Amino acid sequence: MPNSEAKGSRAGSKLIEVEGLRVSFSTYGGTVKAVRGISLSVSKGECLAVVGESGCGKSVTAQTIMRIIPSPPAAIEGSVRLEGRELLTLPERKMRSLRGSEIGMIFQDPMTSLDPTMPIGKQITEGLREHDRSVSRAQARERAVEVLATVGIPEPERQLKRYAYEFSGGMRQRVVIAMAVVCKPKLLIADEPTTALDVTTQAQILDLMRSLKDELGTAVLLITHDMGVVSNMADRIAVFYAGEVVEEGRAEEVFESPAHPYTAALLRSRPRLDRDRNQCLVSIPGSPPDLFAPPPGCAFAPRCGLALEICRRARPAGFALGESHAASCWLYHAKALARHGAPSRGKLEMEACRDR
Amino acid sequence: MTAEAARAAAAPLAEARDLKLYFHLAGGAVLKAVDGVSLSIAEGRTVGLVGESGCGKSTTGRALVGMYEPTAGSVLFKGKDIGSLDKAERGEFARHAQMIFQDPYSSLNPRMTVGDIVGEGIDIHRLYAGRERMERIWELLGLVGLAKEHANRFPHEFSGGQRQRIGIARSLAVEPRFIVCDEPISALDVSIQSQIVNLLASLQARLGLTYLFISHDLSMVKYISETVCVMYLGALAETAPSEELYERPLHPYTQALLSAIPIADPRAERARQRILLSGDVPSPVDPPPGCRFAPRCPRAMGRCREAAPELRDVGGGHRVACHAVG
Amino acid sequence: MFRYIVRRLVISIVTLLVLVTAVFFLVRAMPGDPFLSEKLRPEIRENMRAYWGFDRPLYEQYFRYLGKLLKGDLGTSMHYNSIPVTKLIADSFPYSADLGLRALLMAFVVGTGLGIVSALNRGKWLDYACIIVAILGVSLPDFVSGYLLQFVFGLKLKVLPIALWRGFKYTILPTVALSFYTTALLTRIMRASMLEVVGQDYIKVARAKGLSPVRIVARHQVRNAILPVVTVLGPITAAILTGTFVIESIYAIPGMGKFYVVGIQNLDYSQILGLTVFYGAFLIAANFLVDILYGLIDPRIRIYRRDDRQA
Amino acid sequence: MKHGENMAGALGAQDSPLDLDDLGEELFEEVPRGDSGEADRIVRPCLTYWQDAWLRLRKNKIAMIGLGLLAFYIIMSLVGPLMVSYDFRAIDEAQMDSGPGPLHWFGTDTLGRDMWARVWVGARVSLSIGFLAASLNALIGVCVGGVSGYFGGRLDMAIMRLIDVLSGIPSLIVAILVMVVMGAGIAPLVIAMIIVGWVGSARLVRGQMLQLKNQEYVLAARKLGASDARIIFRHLIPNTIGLILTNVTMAVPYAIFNEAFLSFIGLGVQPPAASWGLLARYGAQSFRVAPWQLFIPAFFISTTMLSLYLLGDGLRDALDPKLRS
Repeated sequence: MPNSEAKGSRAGSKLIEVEGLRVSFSTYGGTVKAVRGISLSVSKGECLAVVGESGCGKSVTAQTIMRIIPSPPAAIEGSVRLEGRELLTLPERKMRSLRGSEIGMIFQDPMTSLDPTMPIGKQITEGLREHDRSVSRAQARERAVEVLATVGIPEPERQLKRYAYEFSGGMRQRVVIAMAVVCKPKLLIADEPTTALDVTTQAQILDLMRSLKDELGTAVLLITHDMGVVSNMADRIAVFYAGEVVEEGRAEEVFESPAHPYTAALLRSRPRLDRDRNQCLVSIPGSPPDLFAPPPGCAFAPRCGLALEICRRARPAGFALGESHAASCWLYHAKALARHGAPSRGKLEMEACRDR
Repeated sequence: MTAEAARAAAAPLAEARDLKLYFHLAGGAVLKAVDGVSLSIAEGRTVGLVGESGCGKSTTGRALVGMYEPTAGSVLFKGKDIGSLDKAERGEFARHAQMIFQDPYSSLNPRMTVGDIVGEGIDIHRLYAGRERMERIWELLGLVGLAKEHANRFPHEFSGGQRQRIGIARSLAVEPRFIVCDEPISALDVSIQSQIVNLLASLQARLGLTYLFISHDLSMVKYISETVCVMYLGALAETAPSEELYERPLHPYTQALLSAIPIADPRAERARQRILLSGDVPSPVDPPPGCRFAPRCPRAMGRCREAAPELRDVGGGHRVACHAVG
Repeated sequence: MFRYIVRRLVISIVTLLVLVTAVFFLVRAMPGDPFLSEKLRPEIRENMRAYWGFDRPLYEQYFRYLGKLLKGDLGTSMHYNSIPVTKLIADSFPYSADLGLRALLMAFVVGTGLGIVSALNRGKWLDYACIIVAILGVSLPDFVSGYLLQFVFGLKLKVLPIALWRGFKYTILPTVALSFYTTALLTRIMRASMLEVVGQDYIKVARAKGLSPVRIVARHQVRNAILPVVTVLGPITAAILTGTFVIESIYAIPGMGKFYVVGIQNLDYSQILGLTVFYGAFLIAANFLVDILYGLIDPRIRIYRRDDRQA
Repeated sequence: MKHGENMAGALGAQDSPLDLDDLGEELFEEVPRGDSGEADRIVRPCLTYWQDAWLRLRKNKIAMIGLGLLAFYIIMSLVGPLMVSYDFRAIDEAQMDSGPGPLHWFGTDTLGRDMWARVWVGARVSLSIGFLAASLNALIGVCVGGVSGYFGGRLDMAIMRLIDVLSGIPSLIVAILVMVVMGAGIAPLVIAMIIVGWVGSARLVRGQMLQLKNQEYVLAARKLGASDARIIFRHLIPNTIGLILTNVTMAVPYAIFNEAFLSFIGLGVQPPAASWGLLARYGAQSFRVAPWQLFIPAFFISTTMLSLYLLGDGLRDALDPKLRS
């Protein structure tokens, strides 16, 4: 986890690499460009947090990595590599053997993630036995008890025969996590794992995920809309907006010197508990763009207080801001820097709420 | 937000006294959603009510605007028990106490135009008619940052944040003095939440409104309210002025709740000591005896399992219901 | 689960009682008199009325009838010279039940099967084929499909017998005709249900576990999708048994339907009453069994449902 | 990497029409933020719910075929009998069992009556029974289910137990007995079909009411001081009507089918009157010699049911708020 970014450029340590991913859906109303050219990577044992609002393409990206998104209707372009192996062109049978064993996934709503008609023990063991036919029933059962204990379910033996409706939300999410890690995957994709939970339960689940990551050495792709959730867990952060990555960097870099106006505003759009009540609360005017017809330039430009003429006309490229920090914003183009200087954090935040 | 300074400590506008709300379930069980809650809200102020799902905070809020008949205890508005109001007073109460709802999708009737939705209160109370009615609707739309043209549209054409604005305009139409905001931002995207919170704050400053702000989001509650009440399983655990509560939480539940909230700053996060609670919130159908938090409380003593603690004043308007404090 | 069973049982018994009462008084309210048709001398008619107990007050007749019912006595037919109605049923019901069960089984297997096939091939030609069959099926009343099949396969192609009930070959056309509507109905329900379930999170989770499609469909999708089908099995049993009346008459099958229709034509009180009560009781029992079956498939039903009230 | 170095391809995309190697200075002017109203402007035309639903329905070709066929049958049931010079009751012994031809377009029946006239007169009876029974069922269902669901409490409990019991009773048995008691005719047929028929729609409406009455917009209206009547007529009924309409459309074929069944076993309409069920019944008796006597009414029964189902499916899709975006 620490220093993983230092050797990040060497392909050997990259567990998963996504490059130029584009996903669009044809619906009767037109084509929704849900993901518009996303590149990211997760190294072994690392936690990458993907942060963005609803409809920014973060879940679609996760489901595309798992290839559980039905295609068609989804049209997918680009490349997803797991330890150098291309996943998007892998035959379905091979892909299936990777799902659940090499990559595990946790979904948002624990209330609907479990099959209501099957005991939870069976739901845990069926994945295990699917991937390794040599595992006997008794062995699988043993492993299920073990994994339930790992995720903090009391008296795991007794729970195997129980059904989902007999558990509370927090407990169900633990069961879902147990299902995802039962085969000890190298990568765990967690899609808003705590959004449906209460704060105190969220803290329990985050704590559990952190200890799983440390103990099992699993890499985690954590998807969330809440910057707070990732601050104690993420090694690196990718900020999504309208199907694109607008900023990427180590957690400290993104939190301490957010470069993209959207990231800066997002960080200030929620009050911080450790600050006093007189803090300025940034509100970003307007709403995210409709991905049926995304704007021609930067997708954030219509809501951005710092927008330049070019922002409305061309999509910005990524500009490197340091070893591991990059933002895709025209403000960092050499000509913009020459004219306006490097935007300070204060300017980014305050300009974003200028017209309040 | 600074309007608070201008107003002297006024008499409470809305008040709950030992409020109890029980619901009878099929099969004879009784759900004690609210079990002895007392709180008061001064005119022009905002009181925040926080707690986790199922703790009874929404039920309390609804009872305060008269949507539920209390099982026991009373709800007072302008110092009068709302159960004893005469017809004219009841009509006035129905207007003056309003509510903003959580779900921007189910809170607007999909078959009505935005104009009719906003104008519903005007029609019910016959405040304006004809041309004046329409002008009032446009004025209200303007007040919440929407345009005149939006009046002819249907709710499904709007985004979540815009819908929430329409809901706010609807409740403002009857010129309320007290508004219960029932999780008004929890269904919205992060970048939209602050729009709505800032709108509510500026409306309060302009119109002198009084809010009960219900939320599970402690950071937002701290930001918007002067006083915060923390609820756990149908009862108040602690209540104090906002800064005081966050700086000096006394109830073990409040402490755990505050420590569970993630802060968007890795350094601050690493420096924090987190109190992790074990187990889940028990069912309000069969609450534990004594202090309701005792089964999960790291500081529980023998007494906690026998007698429920009273809410006691520990000075400076800070009240806490815990045997271990004091 | 126990409370659930008791509750359903009580409802079933009350339903049966209401049915018996309603039918008893409705039958008595029928215009005409069973003895008017036979040219009898008045005193003999009076004797017969007394013999059948019609001279007593109506409520007394009603309680007597209930008492006899409790002993399993459905009375005797007036028309068929005092043959007990139970005997009529014992002779004819096996044919009706045989036909009905075959049709029910066929409808269930073919209907859910087509529904599954259709949903799994959503938007492909196989799906459209199933939809067309389903829509045609619900549009054809069973007497239409009965005659149509008889006409095509019996009269024109001459590949199957056109009537009677004398072995497997004879059962094919009536079974198909009787199950046609129900098959189509179940196809529609199963298809919609499958498509609903496929969008559920737990299916996504199952896919993310790397399960094979066959396993996902068999263990998760079908199991959950079949629940709405089970709930309509009760009404469907009723529809199929009613349908047997028509199909029996088209294919000259010696089932219960004939006695029912004849009973009505002759105003044979005890025969109508007995057959109706038997038929109603049978359907109520079927409904009860379906409820229990539902409880077994869906574990959530097993505990008594609590109202989840959001506070 | 240096500050400002272009990481082409790493983030963002390069598909702009501008020459990215030579960007003019003017492109780096600051521009005021777009008025947020501009981003929020709604470009779609303003449509009421019913206009929108009608547009959707019109786009659904299959449903429109159903609607067209149904409209055609309704019109023909009015004008069809007038198009031939035969009375539907007129017996012509010279023309018994004669097949369809230029003289008798649909042939004649066993008594030499003109089938064309009889089919369209029968259509009046079958269609009106179908629509009448389905609408009355829905009406009773809306009243009972609405009251039960809206007011709840003991009344609801009592109504639900009644519904539990009634729905256990096989509806056709009751219909048969009622027909026997009341005698044949259109009114008894309709009454027989609604005695237990309303139960289904009552249950449906009650479920919908339970769901709707806890919707936040209903709570909001109540908080604003709306009366029960206002809530029912402004909020609940407009949001239930789509479901009810779909339900009626789907219930009409069921009623037509029941009419046909009752007529088929001799309990429905009596000759010389005509209904499609009755025509089918007599057609069935002579179908080996004159198959058209069965197949013609059967064709109309089936196609009517078919078009109603198609229309119902289309209506459900057009009125379903879940599909609206």
